[in-house]
Amino acid sequence: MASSVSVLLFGITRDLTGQSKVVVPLSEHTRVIDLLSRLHQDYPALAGIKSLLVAVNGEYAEQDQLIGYNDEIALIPPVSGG
Amino acid sequence: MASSVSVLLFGITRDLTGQSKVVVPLSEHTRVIDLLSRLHQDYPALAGIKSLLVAVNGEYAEQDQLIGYNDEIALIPPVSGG
Amino acid sequence: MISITTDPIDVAAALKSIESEQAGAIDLFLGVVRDNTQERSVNRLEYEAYDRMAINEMEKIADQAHQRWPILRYTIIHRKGTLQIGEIAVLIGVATAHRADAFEACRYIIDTIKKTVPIWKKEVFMDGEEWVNAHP
Amino acid sequence: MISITTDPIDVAAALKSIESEQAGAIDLFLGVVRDNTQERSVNRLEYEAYDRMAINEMEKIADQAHQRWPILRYTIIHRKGTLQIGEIAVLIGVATAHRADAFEACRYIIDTIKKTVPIWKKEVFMDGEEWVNAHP
Repeated sequence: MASSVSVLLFGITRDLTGQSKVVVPLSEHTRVIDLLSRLHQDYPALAGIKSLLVAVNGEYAEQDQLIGYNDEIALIPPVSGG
Repeated sequence: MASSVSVLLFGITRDLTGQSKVVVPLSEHTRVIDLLSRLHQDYPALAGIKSLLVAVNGEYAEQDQLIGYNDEIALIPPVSGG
Repeated sequence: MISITTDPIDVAAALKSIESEQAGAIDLFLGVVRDNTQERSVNRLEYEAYDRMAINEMEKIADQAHQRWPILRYTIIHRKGTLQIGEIAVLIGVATAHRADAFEACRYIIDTIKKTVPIWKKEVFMDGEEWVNAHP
Repeated sequence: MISITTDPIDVAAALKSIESEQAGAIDLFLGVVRDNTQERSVNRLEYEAYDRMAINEMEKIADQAHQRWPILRYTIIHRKGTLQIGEIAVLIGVATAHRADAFEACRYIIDTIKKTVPIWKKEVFMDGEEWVNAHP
């Protein structure tokens, strides 16, 4: 059964994609690295960012972490607070 | 010709002597160390202080510095500002 | 206390919030918008935060600081939105019994915030703008 | 700006006095009267200064700090007289472009003040009083 998950975008990722949220198709086996790969395909401009991490439910996620349908996903470009 | 100089006292030195200023006889050859020696004779209670420096005209003075009639002299017990 | 706010940061209120009768030392660090960066003149800054995660990460940092130093009270306030030159972007306040702990904990907190907390700053110049640290 | 005052220290005014458009970081250190020392309960503190020399020594410290760090603006305010628990005895404020300099200069200034500046503090307890550091 096909499903999808929303990905929150901030800062430069929002500027480069022109969107603050994008929807990515999801399977039962989608991992963080798969999501990143898909986003890079859909939005080649993301390659211009120095590094890109993924947060799942407000926590930095490992590359091999599985993504669930109800997770809150966000792209985290290099932070620059303070 | 006999002369003298006033010595300003602060903190514990003032408490131990009961005075905020004492007068010490001065010759042409009186050095900081002589002044300290004389003060210790006159006020034995000063021996109860951990260390005692002398300021001449608002600057820490060396032991062998000569003292002049017009100098502003002060005893400096261990500082504890801040 | 940790917060993210669009309002100007009130230093007096922040200080009041960390008063303690056991405190002998308070270190307050203010990150301020300065008028230039890498010799380029800055007009203003725009801060954006992933609030939920930023609060979460700042709480972790505060917990780590509490494990390393005997902190009596602390506050972390980060502003977001548009900030003009001279405005306070972040305030860290730490109250401890002795001063070395206040300095070290305060510095640890701001240094770590800059590494891990999902807040982003865009520098707006006369002739363009740039997300800080974002480009290779 | 360096001062010794019997009035309560006004943190907001001190902060205002070191504002600078080039400043990206401000570190404010407050030395506060705490309610105990070496497990003895403190009632109040009494500070006394040899004003002329204290100002002179603090100016030397500020000069040394300026030689070591790129300080934009600074302030040192030391209070004297009788201080109650929670009152600010000393405030050091340093504004710099970058934060490491603000932390380091501020800490250098307070550390050195405590070593060389002729100001004395008497701790008043329920059952006695004692000039700090004075006894062997």
